Amino acid sequence: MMNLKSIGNLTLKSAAIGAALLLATQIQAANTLRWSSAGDALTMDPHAQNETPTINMNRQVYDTLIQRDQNLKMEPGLALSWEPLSATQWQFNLRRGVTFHDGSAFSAEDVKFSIERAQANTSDFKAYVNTIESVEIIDDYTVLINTITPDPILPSYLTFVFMMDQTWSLTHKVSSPQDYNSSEETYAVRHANGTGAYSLLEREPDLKTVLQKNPNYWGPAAQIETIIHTPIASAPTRIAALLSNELDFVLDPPIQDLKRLDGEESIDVTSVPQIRTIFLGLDQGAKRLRSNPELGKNPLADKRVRKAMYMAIDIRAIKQKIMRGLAEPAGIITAPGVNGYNKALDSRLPYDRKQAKALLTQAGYPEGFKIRLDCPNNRYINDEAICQAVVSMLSKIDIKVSLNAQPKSIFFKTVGNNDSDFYLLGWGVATLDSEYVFRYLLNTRSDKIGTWNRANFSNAEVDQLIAKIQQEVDLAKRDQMIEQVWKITKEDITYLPLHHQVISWAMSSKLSLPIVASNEPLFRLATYKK
Amino acid sequence: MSLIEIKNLSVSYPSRRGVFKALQQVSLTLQAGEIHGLVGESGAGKSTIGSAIMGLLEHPGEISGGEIHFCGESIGELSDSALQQLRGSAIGMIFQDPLTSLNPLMSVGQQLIETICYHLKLSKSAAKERALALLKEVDIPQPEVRINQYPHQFSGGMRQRVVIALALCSEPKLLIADEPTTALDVSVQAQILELIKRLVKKHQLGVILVTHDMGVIAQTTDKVTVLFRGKVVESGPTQQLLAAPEHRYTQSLLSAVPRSDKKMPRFTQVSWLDGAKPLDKTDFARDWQGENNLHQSNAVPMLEVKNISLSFKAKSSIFSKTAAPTKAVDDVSFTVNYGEVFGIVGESGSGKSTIARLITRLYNPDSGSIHYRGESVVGKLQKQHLQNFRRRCQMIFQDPYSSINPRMRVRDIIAEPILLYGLNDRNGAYQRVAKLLDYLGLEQAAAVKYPHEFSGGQRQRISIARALATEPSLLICDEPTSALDVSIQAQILNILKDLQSELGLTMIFISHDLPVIRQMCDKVAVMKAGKIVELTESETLFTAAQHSYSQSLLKLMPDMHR
Amino acid sequence: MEQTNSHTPTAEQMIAADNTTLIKRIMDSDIFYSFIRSPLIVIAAMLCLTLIFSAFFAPWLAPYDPFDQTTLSLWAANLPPLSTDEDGLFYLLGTDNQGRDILSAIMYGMRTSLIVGLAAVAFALVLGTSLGLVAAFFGGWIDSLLMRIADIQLSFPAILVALLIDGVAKAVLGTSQMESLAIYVLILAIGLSEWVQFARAVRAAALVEQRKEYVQAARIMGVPVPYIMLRHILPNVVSPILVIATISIAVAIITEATLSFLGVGIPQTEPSLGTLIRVGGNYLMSGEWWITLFPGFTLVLLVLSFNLLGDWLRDALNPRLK
Amino acid sequence: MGAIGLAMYKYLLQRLVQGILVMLVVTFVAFAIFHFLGDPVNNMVGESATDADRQMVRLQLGLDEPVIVQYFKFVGNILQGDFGISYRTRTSVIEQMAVRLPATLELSLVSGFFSILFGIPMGIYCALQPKSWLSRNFLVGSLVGISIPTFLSGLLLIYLFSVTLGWLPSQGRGGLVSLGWWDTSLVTLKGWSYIIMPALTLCIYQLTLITRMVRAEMQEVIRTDYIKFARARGLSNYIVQYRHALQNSLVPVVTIIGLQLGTVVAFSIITETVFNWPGLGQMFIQSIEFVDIPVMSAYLIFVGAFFVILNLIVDLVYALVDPRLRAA
Repeated sequence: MMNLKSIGNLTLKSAAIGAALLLATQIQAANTLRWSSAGDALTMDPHAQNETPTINMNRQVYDTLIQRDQNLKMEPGLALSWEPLSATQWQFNLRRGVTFHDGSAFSAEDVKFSIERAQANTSDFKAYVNTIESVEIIDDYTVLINTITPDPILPSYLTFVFMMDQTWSLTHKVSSPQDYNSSEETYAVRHANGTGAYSLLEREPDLKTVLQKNPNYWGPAAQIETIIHTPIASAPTRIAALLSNELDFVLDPPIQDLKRLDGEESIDVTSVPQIRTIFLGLDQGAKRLRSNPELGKNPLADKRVRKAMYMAIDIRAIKQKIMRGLAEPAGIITAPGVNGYNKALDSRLPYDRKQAKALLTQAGYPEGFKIRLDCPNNRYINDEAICQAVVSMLSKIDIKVSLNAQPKSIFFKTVGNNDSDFYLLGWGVATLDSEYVFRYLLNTRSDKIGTWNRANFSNAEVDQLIAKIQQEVDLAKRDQMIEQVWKITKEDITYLPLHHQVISWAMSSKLSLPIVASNEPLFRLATYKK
Repeated sequence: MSLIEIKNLSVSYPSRRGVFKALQQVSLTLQAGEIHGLVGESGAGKSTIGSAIMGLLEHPGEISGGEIHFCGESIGELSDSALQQLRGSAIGMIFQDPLTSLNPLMSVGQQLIETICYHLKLSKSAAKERALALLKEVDIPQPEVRINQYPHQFSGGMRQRVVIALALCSEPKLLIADEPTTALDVSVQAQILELIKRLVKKHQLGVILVTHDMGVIAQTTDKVTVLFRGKVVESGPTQQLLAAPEHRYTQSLLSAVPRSDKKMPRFTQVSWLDGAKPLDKTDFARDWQGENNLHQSNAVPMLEVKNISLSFKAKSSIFSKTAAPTKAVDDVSFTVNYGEVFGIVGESGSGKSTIARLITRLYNPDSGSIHYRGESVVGKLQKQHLQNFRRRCQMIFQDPYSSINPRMRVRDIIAEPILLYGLNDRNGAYQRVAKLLDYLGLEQAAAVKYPHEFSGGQRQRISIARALATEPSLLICDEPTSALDVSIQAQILNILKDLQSELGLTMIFISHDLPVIRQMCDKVAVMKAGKIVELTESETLFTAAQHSYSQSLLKLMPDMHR
Repeated sequence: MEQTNSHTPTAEQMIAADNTTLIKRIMDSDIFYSFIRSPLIVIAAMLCLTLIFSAFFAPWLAPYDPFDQTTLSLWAANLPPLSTDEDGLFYLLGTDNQGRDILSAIMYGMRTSLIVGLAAVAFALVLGTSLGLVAAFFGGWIDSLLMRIADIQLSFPAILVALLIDGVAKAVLGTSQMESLAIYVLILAIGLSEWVQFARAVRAAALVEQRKEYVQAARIMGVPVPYIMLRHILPNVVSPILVIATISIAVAIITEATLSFLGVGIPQTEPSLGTLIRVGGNYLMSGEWWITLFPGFTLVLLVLSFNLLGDWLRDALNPRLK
Repeated sequence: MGAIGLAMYKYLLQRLVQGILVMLVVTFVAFAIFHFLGDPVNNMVGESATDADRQMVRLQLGLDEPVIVQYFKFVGNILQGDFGISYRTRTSVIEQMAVRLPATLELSLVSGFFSILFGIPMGIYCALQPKSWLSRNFLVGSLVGISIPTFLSGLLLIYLFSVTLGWLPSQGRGGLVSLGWWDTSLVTLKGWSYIIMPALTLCIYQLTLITRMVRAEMQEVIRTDYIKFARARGLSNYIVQYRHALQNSLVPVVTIIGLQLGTVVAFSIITETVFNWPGLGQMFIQSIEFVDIPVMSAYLIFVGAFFVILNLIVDLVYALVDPRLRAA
């Protein structure tokens, strides 16, 4: 009897434990946002990786001096106000009474420390702060930033420079970003101490990141207690999890699934044009094609060939069939919302296969030629499918394209090593200013500038204009020069623009979360509908 | 009432190629305390009778007619479970191979106790006592220790005793012994047969003893039934039947058994059995292009083996504790003269086959020398010399089923050595194959067939043809007939005798079978544990053996003529 | 010496075919009898032959050439089965996201899958069989070494080995060469992960054969070692090789599909079944099920038919199960 | 049971030495990959890094040192349990593996358990009733099972049970209860709801294998003399089949099951990817995609070590079960 009873007790107990666990998860669910995307943040060190998922996660925990609202307008962050004192000096007035998650106060010391940390050799954000000469502390809540050369877009760059706590960093020996040579992981990789609306509660790289509401946040308090992020690499699995109510929000639903998701009562889909343009790069500077050296020359150096390729692309079909309508055909390689974008510039050459063929014949390639197209397969929306379509379209004017689609890590290596004749690339504009496009994609390539100009385009006039743009503080004059650069390169057909990417978010219909064109969710603005 | 009575039993195995009748209208009776021998050649159906009684016919075999009465009860009418009760409790059975008859994962005691408990419903301790008593009864020394051991710790003979003990667990009335001693050496065989005889007397057991060995029949059984192709040929009291066989088959079968009491010039042919053309005498000499040993000078012996030894090191086997080398051949010397048949006799493991493999260079001796016509044939040799030796020294193996490549046509098997030594081109070789087939009584059509289309005896002839193809002067026969039925054995031995007498072919004849040795050999070496214990003229050995081991072998040899 | 009188008439009869009466022999053999008696196996064999036939004659049988980029129209993409596009072209099984006819893509894809599968198995067979024979014949340290390598290889299953080789090849060859060599790398990778099966089976069978007296007879004659291995031992160990080969083809096709699914296999421009399934898998949740399910179903049928045949062969060629 | 013989110690020692040799080779392969496989630098620096940045990272990683120095460092580090830092997430690889290990082991064990639970009875049944309708179905059914690639069956299961029916969670690992550093999903019903689909998908291959193996072994054993003899002794079918035949068939089966469990771990690569199961296989796939070499080589070494350990256990079990090995 005793035995039976004790067994009974045991089952009761375990049932109780089970119930408690179930209950716990349900309570958790009520004020929890479970979301997923294909990849996880690589690190919680805010200066170690300049990469979207990493910045996304860090932005919930860390703040910047200047931040962007849901419409990408700059607004005061940890700095209440800022103004240029001269062409090379900016003053920042800091917010008072802000504390880090560990309770210590935020002050000018931390600003100086953080900017210098971002300038460190091991930082991945050097490029954003390399115009800064020094940071001067005036008092606890005022700093001066001196730049080497005039830098009109410094505020834009500063929206990416996260503020860390100097004391915390020194205590945990993370005064500079991760050193590659050390064989131990640094404290900041899994731990964070920011001033953001959420604090980091739990972090298992690639598995799970749990954020908890920061009760002492300086801004309007966040509504949702807990944010749980689980990366799910496989898109169908991610969607299945959303459909079976295991997730509340998916950052990157595949566009072919949007129609179905939208049709579900419990799921909402929102879309917004992203600040990212997808285009094809053509190396016009090479002597001969790497993928077809037998040809003996580089057909891409001939503008007629570039134009022919441009006109052979049926962008409407790509938009309808591959992008399911969620893309805006592009005429220049920057998107609406970026300073310097101009609707008039953003017009395409017509799709005309006959004329394309004629141009190709004129250029001396009536039989076409062979070339390889390098393409990422996990970077942009339907990137590989777009490339396949391009291959097929170009084949109709007898350009025989072989497709080399690879994961982004390998793809970027290929293009970065200047090993590609023809590639698909997307360029987002972090600073929302055309200069960001020019300095990476259009300036003649050198170690410092034009680093992603793998078209090997070189135009002295453009280079001069870019140099001026970078220092011109008179915005009207500057905008004029920007337009000129766009006109020259558009005329040259340096790149073949395809479309401006449109991003879509899928979320539980109970959740309200404003979509942001930068594809960075701001969870502090999320609420559950009552 | 007789213990078992079989009336007109027929067993058939239906297959897609028609029904194979394993037994046709077989009748026999057995009384308690009687040993009834079933004898016949392979395919005679003698084992099928045992299986039929036990109800253990292999699929798809079925009893197609007749009745079996056990103690007056018809077995055919019993249910499966009743039959199962009958097995073990009233009928016991032992099989040919003691090595595979015991479950390797259970100790001997566990197997005994399990069976005893199952049939006699005894308590565990009582069952253990009975198990010990049984082990004692079958003469297992130290039963208290042995009972906890596993089968692999027993020798072959000991295992067969355990098997018998297991069969006796529930005091059966009938014991079916299917070739119980075939896998054992002569000395062990005698002991096991003795044990069975003793048990029969003590327990008034009825025993059906299935065997192919006339010697065993003669020495053990009270009655005997001779079977041929599923039919009873003749049946009667053993003494009477052996002394005066009535049926022609029995007569020829008996005459084919090698005699141990005197040397005969030739064996009586039982050729009507094999379907081959009659082989009275073959004229080998007419077309023999090889050397004829009859005309050789005898200055040097054909083969001189001096002090050879060979040890096998247990090769880093996971089972061996220490790698103590076992001496397979230990300081052996002998000479073989031209035209002589040199016999080597011994029990299994005595090293006799190893000697054949040493001479044919499959093994290299650790020490000692072997000279063929005065020239060493050990170690590295000149290519020419080596090829000559290989050509002149050929071997015939024991197992006709594995000694020729089943994937090659007969003509290619026989032609292979001819082509290998470049004695002829392909056409010439095939012509020679045709002649050899003719000599050995095989049809010409055999040339394009594959080995599986031939019987064991025919395969052994193919094997001989291959050995003769290169016109050897020394033929080594390693148990050439021990896998064959007596009638076939007689044919093959006749062929070998003819070869020898007509060509004066020198032979080394290895066998465990003393009567065969007596019929075949001029000189004999008796081997035990790697050593030659006695080397003498064949006739001398059988009339006046000197060594005690030779004497005991001779004494234990089952013999129907004694 | 132990005697193993394993007399195997079925296998012998099958292999030992006399040229003149080959068909008669086959018709008369036990294995053919067993074949004709099991309807499932007959169906599997017919299915297998049909699939292989339609794969290898895809250029003549397929309604469209899915690899001909010039005829591909993006406007015909994502059509469901039994639809007709703007140009009036009919698609029995629908089209994929590039406007390729699914039926034609399956036929061509199956060809790629089969080529990879067969070539990988051929490679594994030659490598495994020769190593198995060498290990069995020479024994000693050669045997130990080879079997130890086999052990290590076994601890890394096919997928893992293939992933590694693919990764290494990618690094060594560079991306540009990798594309044209992808299929060879894949064959090498899958083949390398399958050879152990052959080596072990051949070694085991050869060890048994080698103890048989016909091999001793050949050695006494002084037949050269390679000749003994090839002429005497090899033909006698064909049955296990045959069985393993059949099953290995199934495994190789699945491995190729899995690798392609993981994105390290055949490039998407000339897709294998695995690639088709991978690409189509992205459209499963959106309701365009035909893009992934038809190739998936074909793959299952193809693999299943090989598995059924191999499984049946294993039993039919096993002398002990007669 | 009898005393463990010297022979067995020797046998086990021999296996141990072999295991160490295997590990040496595996380590070497892992190092070779580490050293020769591509240039990790490009994967570590961002899209906008300069060539100078790249060179600096190279120096920091020690990739400019001689190969032999790098190899010694590599082995030395492994012996201290240091598998380095992931190139990608820059977290300690060993910690990353420790977190994921329970997931993979539980998945493998549950799947192994399923395959044994169903495989052995099915195998026995198929061997004893070769002609029955059910055993034919078992055999053909299991062939169908292994003919469906895991990634396809996984997707279809998700579609059916999670999306359409909503019975089971589609991905991940939930209902976890922490037992020290080991988070288990096996003690709650919820945990089981997460593991059941991946485990079933994973077990199909092993299930088929075990069924077939048990069947084949059993069919062979049933033909042996000692089974015939056991029948001739009148022992009941039950005793003959389940005590004598099964026991003898299972000895070789145990060996292969043990080794198969090793391959289950590696097979889980695909299952984990499809079900987003947070295990080592998923980690490995990610590391391949990103050429994250420390993770790749650590995983290799893990699989090798797991296999070697399993092998040793199997050898031990084998030695204990088989009296021919056990006896002195």
